[in-house]
This record gives sequence, structure tokens and C-alpha cells, in this order.
Amino acid sequence: MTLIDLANPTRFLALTARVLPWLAAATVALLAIGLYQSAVAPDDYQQGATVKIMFIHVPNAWLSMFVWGVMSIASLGTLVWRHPLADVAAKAAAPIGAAFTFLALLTGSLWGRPMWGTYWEWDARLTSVLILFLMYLGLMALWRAVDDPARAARAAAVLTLVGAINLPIIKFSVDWWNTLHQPASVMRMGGPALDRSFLIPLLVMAIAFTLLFVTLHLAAMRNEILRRRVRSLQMIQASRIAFSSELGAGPREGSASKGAGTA
Amino acid sequence: MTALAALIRRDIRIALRVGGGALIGVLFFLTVVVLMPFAVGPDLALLSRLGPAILWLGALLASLLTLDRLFMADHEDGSLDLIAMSRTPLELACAAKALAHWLAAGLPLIIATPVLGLLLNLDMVATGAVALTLLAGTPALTFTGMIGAALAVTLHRGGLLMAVLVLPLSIPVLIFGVAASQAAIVGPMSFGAPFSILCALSLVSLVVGPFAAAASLKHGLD
Amino acid sequence: MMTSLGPYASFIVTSYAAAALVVAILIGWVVLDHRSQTRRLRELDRSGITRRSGRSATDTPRTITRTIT
Amino acid sequence: MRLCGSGLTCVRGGREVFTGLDFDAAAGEAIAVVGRNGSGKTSLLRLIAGLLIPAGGTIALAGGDAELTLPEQCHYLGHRDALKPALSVAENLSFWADFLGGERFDAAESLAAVGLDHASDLPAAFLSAGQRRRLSLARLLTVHRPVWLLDEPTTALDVAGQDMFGGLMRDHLARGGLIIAATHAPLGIESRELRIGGTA
Repeated sequence: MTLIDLANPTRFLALTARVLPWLAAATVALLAIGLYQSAVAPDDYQQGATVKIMFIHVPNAWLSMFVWGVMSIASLGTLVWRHPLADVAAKAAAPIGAAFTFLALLTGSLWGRPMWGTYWEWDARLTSVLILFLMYLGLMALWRAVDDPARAARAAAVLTLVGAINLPIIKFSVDWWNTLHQPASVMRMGGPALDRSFLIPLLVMAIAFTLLFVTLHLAAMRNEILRRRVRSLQMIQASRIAFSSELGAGPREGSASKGAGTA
Repeated sequence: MTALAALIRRDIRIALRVGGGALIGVLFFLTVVVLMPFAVGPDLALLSRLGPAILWLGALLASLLTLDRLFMADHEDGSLDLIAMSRTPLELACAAKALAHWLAAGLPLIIATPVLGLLLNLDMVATGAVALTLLAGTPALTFTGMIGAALAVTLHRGGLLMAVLVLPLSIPVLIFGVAASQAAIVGPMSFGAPFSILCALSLVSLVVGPFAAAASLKHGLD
Repeated sequence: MMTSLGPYASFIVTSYAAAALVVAILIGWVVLDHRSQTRRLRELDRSGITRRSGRSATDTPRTITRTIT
Repeated sequence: MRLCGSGLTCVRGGREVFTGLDFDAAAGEAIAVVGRNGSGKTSLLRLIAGLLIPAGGTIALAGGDAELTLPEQCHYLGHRDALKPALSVAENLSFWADFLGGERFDAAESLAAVGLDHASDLPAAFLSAGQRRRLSLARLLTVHRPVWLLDEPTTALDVAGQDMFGGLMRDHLARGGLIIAATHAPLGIESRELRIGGTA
């Protein structure tokens, strides 16, 4: 049977139960500070107040890549060390990563609307994030398509690692494609020359969102472990039914035929 | 009536559960549409001109590719035998299956259209027009595609063969679907004429599809 | 502060609201999923299926099984 | 009620499987169709079920429901179980009960009769071959059909399962039902033998 080793996850569950409240509290506190700081941050002389969108856009864009990195490490764990928690970590991260990537796209296009006059521009960065988003969705579809989690885990791990290798290539090609068509450079979002008054709230928000991801990820991993436990218990239940019915076939049969007769 | 409702409910349930393919169709649609600008370039004016055509092609391919296993799965596990023997006419059962497929795989395509319209720089009116034509036209795609799915059971082959069989049948739907959306966006034709033809095509396929599929299935059950 | 958001206030507010909504959905998903999984585990537990019982034919007492969750 | 076939000829893939086959079954009677592999046992059942079209001859059910065709009064239990792995045991059964229609009995009791009463919430994917066969048998119990067409019904069933199934078939015959089963193994109930395709 492909039951995951239950000893390790059990210890992991105990750890999670202890750590989660603290993590959640830290996330809330840091988010509050970050939100306050971004609220009081001054307006940009060029972009005005819309620069505030950056404070959620950039952390989400950062997370969209960070989560893929986490999944890649987990995939290595699946393929190389065959660690049972690695599958769980990779699976639990995918929907969260997709959600953050979606937010990065959404806030990016809301930021772009005042700047470009259109919600969507085939700008190199946004386009790369869009492709990343599609890859997240594909990965989630892969997890959903296969019923046996162990088999799905290996396939997903291969795909994640291939994606990790391919992402820079995709980014490079998209950049090249973009400059080919649009020599006039589009406004660069969140360029490196950032004023301290923007940098600090941005950093706080980035850390807060990263903590938020860690919290959600741990909680989702716990759910996934429980889900696998339910699954393996159901399989045990199925294997025991044959056993019990051998003992109980006689009397039950009588009651059923009686029921069928009266119906 | 309960029989058909039960069939629709079961098919939707399977499509949405783990292993079901309903949402993969939307993802395919999304991917195909996102690929287009890489081929034609990110020029927004060009994209908005091609937008309706791109969306229609994407929806056409997505709805046909997910149709592949409409009857095949039921054939492989023996359900189709029981469906053919039941007191429900096979034509109605086929129609119910196609309807369930459209609800689970076709409707999400239409819901995704506004988002994709945004990517292709379509304005509100254009997006609305494309969504409306898709709403009227995708039932025709599903119900003609169903014939191919039934033939796939008869021939014991699915996949590309089915696509090759069905794609020519869906040309009229494509013509009038794109024509109606273009008419709504740039004119000069009126929206009404191609749109009513599109609706007529859907209605015809609603009638013809189930009969043709059932006829094909009846000979394929050995 | 709300007055200082400038002509594009609606975009800024929408961004923050969307972020809040998505995060809320994520939290809701995690919490509801946890609840349903623990409920199913409890149901299985009540019907006498324990993690050890499948391996030995006899019913082991359910002491080792779900101490956490 | 009486099921008669006369002069039946079955052609499949250009090959004549059997020709001029006559059979005759009365209510309360079980027919065991025997014969070597490829002699057309399954084809005969599928002819009766209306899933194959005979190249010659007729099949008629006398004394059944005049408003219904013969296939509509038959249960067909083929090699394949007609179960969806993504659905639970109870969902699978209730779908067939709703879809097949007609007179129906309590699904929970049928599940109990085949020994699956504790499995109703399990996904069918977790069931073993024998358990899947039991679930198919529950379909025969939940929806009433006078004629049961069974193709190798006892394969995958263990000894206890075969006993259970024997009891179910006897109940069905006692209520005036009719069974035609293609089988290699003994059916486990009193039955008349119909040999096709020469000696085994």
C-alpha cells in the first residue's frame, strides 16, 4: 500500500498545532504595521497616490516566484529523498501560489490602468507573471487529475522542476519578444531607485505577506495530511468490508428479501 | 424526467470531482488565447481587431477537445449498455449527456470570456457581444461534437480522429459566431442577421445531434 | 487619508479590497477544509476504523490513533 | 411469463457465431447457457438485451408488460460493472435506480443484502473487484426487472459472495422472475442447461 509514513506527519501535525497561532499572530501584527505605513507613505511625484498599489503588488509578485521556489525544493524532496512531507508541501503550496499570482496580476493591471490607459498591456513583466499563473493552474489541474496522490506527486514534481528551469527562459523570451515589438520602453514598475519612504513599507509588507504564505501553507499542509489520512482509512474500511460481509451475509440476506417483498 | 435529471446530475458531478475534466477545458481556452499575442505580436489595436476570432477559435477547440470522452468513458465501464437498454429513449439520454457536458465545460468558457477579452483589449461592448455569441453558439458546438464522440465509440478511436471528423461540421457555427461579434463591434452588417442564423444553427443541432449520436451508438454497441 | 488618494482612488481601493478578498477566501478554504477533514476522521473513528486495525485482523483499541488533530 | 427465442442467428465481425438457436424459458426458471469460449454465450445475452441485432430469428417475451420492450424489462449484468470510481457507492446505486426507473426497492436494504451497507459513503474507486460486483448486484435488487441476464455473474465473488448471490437468485425466481446466465462455473442454483456451439 502506498500509505505515507505516518510517524513523521504525526510529529509535523503536533508542531503545526503549536506554531500556527504564533505565526498567525505575527502575520496579523506585521500586516497591520505594513498597512499603516503604506497608508501614511507619501505620494510619488510622478504616479501620485497610485503608488500605494505597489505595496500589495510587489509582495504578491515576489510571492508568486517565491512559492514556485518552495515547490521546486519540495519537488526535489519528492524525487530525490522521497520524503512524504515533500509531496504534501508541494501540493498545498500550489493553490496558495496561484492565488498570490492572481493578485499580482490583478493589482498590476489595476496599477497599469491609470498609467497606460488600459487594464492590460502585453508588458514583459506582466506577461511573464501571466504565464506563471497559467503554469500554476496547470499544476493544480495535474494534482486534481490523478486520484492516487503518490503518483500525482511524482508527475507534479517533474513538472514543477521543469517549470523552474523553464521560467528564466520564458522570461528571457518574453522580454525579447516584447522589445522586438515595442521598442518604446513602457513604464517600469517599482524600479530599483526607490525612496526610503517607499522602501520600508514595501519591505514590511513583503515580509508580512511571506509570513502569511508560511501560515497558510502550514495550515494547508495540515489539511492535506488529514485528507490523506482519511483516504487511507477509507481504503482500510473498504478492505474490511469483505471480511465483515463474509460473517454477516446469511442473516442480512433474509432481511433484505423480506424488505424487497414488502416494497 | 427523473431519469434524465439523474443522468445530468451524475455527469456534472463526475466532471467536477477529482479526475473530472470540466475545468481543464477553461484552462486550455485561457492558454490558447494567451498564446496568440506571442504569435501575432502585442499590438493592442491588432489584438482587439482579431479578438473575437481568437476567442471563438479558442472556445471551439476547448469545447471539442473536452468532448472526446463524452461517451467513451460510459462505453468502457459498461454504463452505455445499461443506458441503451433503459426505458429512457437513447436520443433523450444523449441530449441529457450533452447538456450536462455543456453546463460543466461550455458554460465556464463563457464565464471566462470577459477576462480574456480584457487581455485582448476588447471593450465592454465587444466582450459582451463575443460572450453572447458564444452563449448562443457553444451549444451547437457541443451537440454537433457529440456526433463525433458517438462515432469515436463506434470506431474505438478518439482524440484527433474525432477532431478531424467534427471540425468541418463546426465551420458554419464559427462563421456566424465571428460574423455576429464583428458586426456588433465594427459593423457595417447588423448584429441581428448573423446572430439569428447562429441561434438557428444551435436549434438545428439540438435536434439533429442527439438523433445522429443515438443512431451511431446503437450500431456501435458490440 | 482617504482624501489624499487622488483621482485614481477607486483603483487603489479596489486593489486593496481584492487582496483582502482573496486572502479571506484562502483563509476560509483552509479553515473549512480543516473542519471537513477532521469531521470525516471523526466519523471514520466512530465507525471503528482505526489506522492500525487494517493491518492486524483483530481490533486494536484506538489508543494510538488520533491523539492530535 | 415466457421468454422464447427461435431460429436465432448471430453474426459478428463477418463470422457466424451461432445459427438456428432455439430456447425457451418460463417464469421461475433459470437457464444456464454453457459452451466453450467463443461459442456465443455473451452474444446470446446481448441479443436478448437488444444490444446486438440478430441476423435472423426472433425473441419474444410473452406475458410481460405489454407497454415495454424486452430490453426494458431486463437487467443486464455484463463483464463491466457500470460503476463510476469518482462517485460513492450510494451515489452509484441511486443514480442507476433513478435512471432505470420502474418499481424500486430501498437502496440501503439492497446494499445490506450484498454486504456493502457500511461502505455506502466510500468512493467506488476504493472497492475491490468482488466488491464492485456486489455493488452491481445491488442494482439488480434495487430496481425491479423480471428478466435477469447475467454474464459470468460469479466471477470475482468469493465463496460467501457466491452463496449470497445464490440466495438472491432463488428469491428472484420465487417471485416469478426469470434468469438467463452465461456461465462456466456451476451457477449455484437449480437451473436448466442450454448448450450452444456443440460440445465443450
